[in-house]
Amino acid sequence: MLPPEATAADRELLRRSMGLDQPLVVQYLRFLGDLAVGDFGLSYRFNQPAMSVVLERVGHTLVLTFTALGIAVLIGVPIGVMSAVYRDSWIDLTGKLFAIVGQSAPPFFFGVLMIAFFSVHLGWLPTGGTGGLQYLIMPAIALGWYSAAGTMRLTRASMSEVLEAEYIKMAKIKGLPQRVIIYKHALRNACLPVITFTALQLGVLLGGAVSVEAVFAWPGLGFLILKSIEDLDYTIVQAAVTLIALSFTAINLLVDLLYAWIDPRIRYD
Amino acid sequence: MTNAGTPAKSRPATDAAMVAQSAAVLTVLPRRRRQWAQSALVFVAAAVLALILSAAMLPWAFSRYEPNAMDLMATLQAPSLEHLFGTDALGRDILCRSIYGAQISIFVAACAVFLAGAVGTALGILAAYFRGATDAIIMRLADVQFSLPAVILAMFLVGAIGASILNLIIVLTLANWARFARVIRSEALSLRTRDFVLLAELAGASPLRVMVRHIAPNILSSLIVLATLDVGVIVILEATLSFLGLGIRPPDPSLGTLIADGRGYLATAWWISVLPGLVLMSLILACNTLGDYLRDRLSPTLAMKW
Amino acid sequence: MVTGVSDVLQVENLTTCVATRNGIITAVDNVSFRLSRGSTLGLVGESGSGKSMTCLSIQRLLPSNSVVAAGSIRFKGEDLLTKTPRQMEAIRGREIGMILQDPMTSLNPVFTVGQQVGEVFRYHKGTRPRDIRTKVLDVLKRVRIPAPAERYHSYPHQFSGGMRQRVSIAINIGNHPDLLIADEPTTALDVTVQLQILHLLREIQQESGMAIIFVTHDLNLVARFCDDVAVMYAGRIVEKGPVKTVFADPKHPYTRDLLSAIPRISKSRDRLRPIPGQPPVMTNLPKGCRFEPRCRLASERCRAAYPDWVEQKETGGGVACWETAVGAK
Amino acid sequence: MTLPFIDLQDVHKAYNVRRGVFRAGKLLHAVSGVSFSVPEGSTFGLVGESGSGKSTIARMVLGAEAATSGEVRVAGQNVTTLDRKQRFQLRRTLQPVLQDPYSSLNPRIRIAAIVDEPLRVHRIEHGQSLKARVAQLLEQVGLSAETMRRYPNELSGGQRQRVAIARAISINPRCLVLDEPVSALDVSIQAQILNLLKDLQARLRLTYLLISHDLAVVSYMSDQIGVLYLGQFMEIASREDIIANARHPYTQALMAAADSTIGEEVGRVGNAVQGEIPSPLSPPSGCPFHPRCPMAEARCRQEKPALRAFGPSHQVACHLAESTR
Repeated sequence: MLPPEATAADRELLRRSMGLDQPLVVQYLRFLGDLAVGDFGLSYRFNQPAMSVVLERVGHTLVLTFTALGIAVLIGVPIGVMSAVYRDSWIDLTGKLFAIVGQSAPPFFFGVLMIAFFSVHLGWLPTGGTGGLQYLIMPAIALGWYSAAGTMRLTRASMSEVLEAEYIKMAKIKGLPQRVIIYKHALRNACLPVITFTALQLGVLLGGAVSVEAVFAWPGLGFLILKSIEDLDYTIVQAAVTLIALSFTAINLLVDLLYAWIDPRIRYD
Repeated sequence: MTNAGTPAKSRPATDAAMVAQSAAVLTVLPRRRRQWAQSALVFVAAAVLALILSAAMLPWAFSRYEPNAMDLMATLQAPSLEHLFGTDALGRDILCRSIYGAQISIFVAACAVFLAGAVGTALGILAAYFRGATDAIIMRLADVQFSLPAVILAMFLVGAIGASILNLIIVLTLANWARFARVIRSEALSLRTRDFVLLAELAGASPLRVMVRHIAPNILSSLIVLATLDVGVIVILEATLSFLGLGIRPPDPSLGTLIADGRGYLATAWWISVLPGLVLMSLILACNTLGDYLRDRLSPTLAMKW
Repeated sequence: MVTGVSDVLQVENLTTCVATRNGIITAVDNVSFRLSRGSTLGLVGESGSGKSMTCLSIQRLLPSNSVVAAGSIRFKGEDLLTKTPRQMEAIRGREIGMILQDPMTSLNPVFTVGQQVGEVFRYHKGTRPRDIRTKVLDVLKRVRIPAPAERYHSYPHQFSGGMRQRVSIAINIGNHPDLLIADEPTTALDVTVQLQILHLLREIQQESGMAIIFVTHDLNLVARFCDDVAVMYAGRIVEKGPVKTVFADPKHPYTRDLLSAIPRISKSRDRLRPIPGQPPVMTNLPKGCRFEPRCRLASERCRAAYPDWVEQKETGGGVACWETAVGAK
Repeated sequence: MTLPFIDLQDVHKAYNVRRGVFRAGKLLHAVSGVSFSVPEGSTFGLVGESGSGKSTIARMVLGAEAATSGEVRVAGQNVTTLDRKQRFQLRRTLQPVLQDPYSSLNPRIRIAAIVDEPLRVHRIEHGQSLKARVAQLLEQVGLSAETMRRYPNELSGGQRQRVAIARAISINPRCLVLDEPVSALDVSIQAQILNLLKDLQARLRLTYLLISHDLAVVSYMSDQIGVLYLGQFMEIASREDIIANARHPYTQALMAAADSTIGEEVGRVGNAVQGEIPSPLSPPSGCPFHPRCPMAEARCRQEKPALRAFGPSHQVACHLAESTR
């Protein structure tokens, strides 16, 4: 942080101004005090309160993450349901292939592949940065496919288990049409674990977003954290990580409430 | 009492049953076909894994180059007989670097999965057996780890303790033990309600004996499946960290760093990034396929918990 | 055999095969029986005897690894095996009902009782939505569920085992079916509640003339609830006939030994006579009679070939055993 | 009068059931005020339907659960006040046989290891003499010594229950607690196991505490029978008294339900006992059976009837016991 030719005195002055000369315990307590107040300290690089820098960037990450989550749910759930209902059919096999490949392609490599093919070779899409929708397509797909694979597999497993349940046999005994049995009775029960899984996916997506943002230079939180680590700008890293942890815990709470609303057994004890 | 019944009907049963059984066989064929297809897939996966592992174990047998040996006369050469995977900007043979990269990736992933598995399993069994406070503490610790996405936790830790192979293994273990703890705990909890655990306790067996002799052997199959599937996840995580420059530091080759190196040359020398990436993908693909196969055979119900 | 005018159901040589990991087993092997209107047939057998598979075959609800390989199932004159899935959908829940064993799992936990009972009206007779609610309340009253109006919107987990089984009965008798299959309906219930459910089924049967197949392993219940009985062992019917004659003078050694093996409340302290040996393993059944390894009257003939079925003209029953059918009592 | 092997005095067991985070926890009374004793060498039968508390009593006798109040004495020692060492010794005198043969055996270990575990834990035998003892135990329960090397999934339900019994008697206990030992078995196999238990009792002079919902099984095996309902005794008597002279309406209903005569109208009994077992969370006032009792009067609703003697070993908890025969 100091120019190379800075003298020992300058260095000493800086240390004292940053309070680094205090014993470690005192520094830590002051740090916690600031945290409680929401003051994450100044960012060296931006010379602004760390949290405000973080909040600026979080929007981009959320857009990317929720688009990817949307892809995961819109593709993963229907294929999962179909491959459970029509077991051993072509849907089931393609679904399995889609899932296995999806979970084997790390998002960042998948991004590199797409850039090589769509941007460089075909020139259809920009290689990175932000702007219109076309900037979002590749990063979202790169991130979305990996989590769609997970969602699909879980939906298939949950649906298959529910289809074996006694109350589904009772639905058949009642002579209900096939579509009512699948989309009313089975799906309603099968979606419970899928909701919890999708919420947990948000965490995986946040992680994945970091590498995808790096590949596509997408100005999100991950990219910011990456840069801050390289520049040893710890206040940013701490602020960002705290924000992510808090938002993640909030999501978990939301899922529990949602679960209670859907599953009467919890609501009407 | 003589029986006034009518003469017995023509010989029923056995031959009719034979006809019936053959008819039944026809309807069961699609299931056979699926099983055959699955075992073919698994065979291919096992072969790919064997190839990559043997290459990683005996790199010199597969490539006569040195990973960091530069040949400034042969920079950015396309894949050729001479250099199967071509060369990078510094003339280094990419196939050789990929092999050594795979070596490190597999080594790091294996260690991390082993450590995370051991720690997670032990804590999972303890939490399930003693319940109460132990369970609450362990599960809250797991929640802490779950609340932070692995990559971000890893970045935070690497930022704090610096990047080295040992640190990477530590980071990967810390970012992954909770998955094992949670799944093993739920398996152990269902075992805990089984009668043979109560019977062992009522025979006077100590908690340690119950956990080692009765609970552990019965969660082994789930552990094997979990570990195999987890290797894929850890390899991805390691490659991602190395790609971001937070894992293996250049010049040591890791599949992640190789892909990173090639990013600048996608237009002119696509093979620098793409080929090592394909090696990475086939490694993960093989692990996932094997894991699925094991899960179907060993513990089908695991799909839900993972 | 000519179809009796009052026969609701006539099953001929029904054979169902199941593909298991260690080979294909014939779970239901050449089973034949008849059921007339308003009468109750007890299908009795131990676990693995094929009694449940017989019911699933009739309803065409077999799991994916099993199939009806031969035989015919004439329900009101038409063979169910020739019906298309859509035609079966129309029959199930309207003309044929079925009660499952475990009340805890046979109702969908996330829908209210009112919705689940109402469905059987909505998807069948095209009842107007307005009438569904009154129809549901009527049928809930009929199965004696207290305060049906309040319980209409409550969920299955708020009901006790006995009450849930009554809801299942309500679902199945809503459209006045001609045949009700009860697959061990009371096994999961307490003794006192068991008899209430059977009493309820008897009342409904007397009102509507519905025929009932009562599947159970409990011979006591068959004795007091059924008109006819068919005893199954290793996938085959070994003895059939009216409850009075079969229980008073059992012809097949298995039926005889089964009746003497049941502990009864009696002053005498004499020992029970258990049936020796282990239950049959369906993947390698003996060539001859399948009860031979555990039978006291077993002879060379029994080991050689499966005994022919001998009809008892006067009772409509029959037995498959070389020794007792022809020989001395 | 020999010292009773098992002796329970006014035992209570209540669980604190928390219903939701916000609502205060309610007390579930599984067992409320149960007293009985089992003389050495005899069989005491506990019969009751679900929610009667019979399994909870079994677990308290085995020391797997502590009583909320009252005394549980086994072989003269109060089970709840034992320290670790004494509790370990208690295990040698008392062993259980549980209901589900598929859940009682660890699927991952061989039969030999299952049967000899109590012997190993108590270090009674090891090496060759252990193997011989296991072979002898298997023969005693009617299994070939060769079964030793097999795994549980290779055996039928009846054979598995025999292995469970061999294990229970391996350390020569003086008492077996049989919790629904035959309910999960087929009828033809039940009789084999019941006779095996009778023979072992005679040969090894064992005391049995038998728990079952099936009055017929209990009456076949027991010398003394206790009829439980909602955690309390309705009637305790010798086997002969219960069969010939049952006085409590609930016992009479169980008798009628269990023993059938051909073609007898289902209604006669189906109508007798109405309604279902109330929830133990809110037990009815007065006599717990009054909501379902055909003879219930005002007194039954207000005042809980105490156990009154009707003969040397016949007690009934019913205000109208005199007029029920």
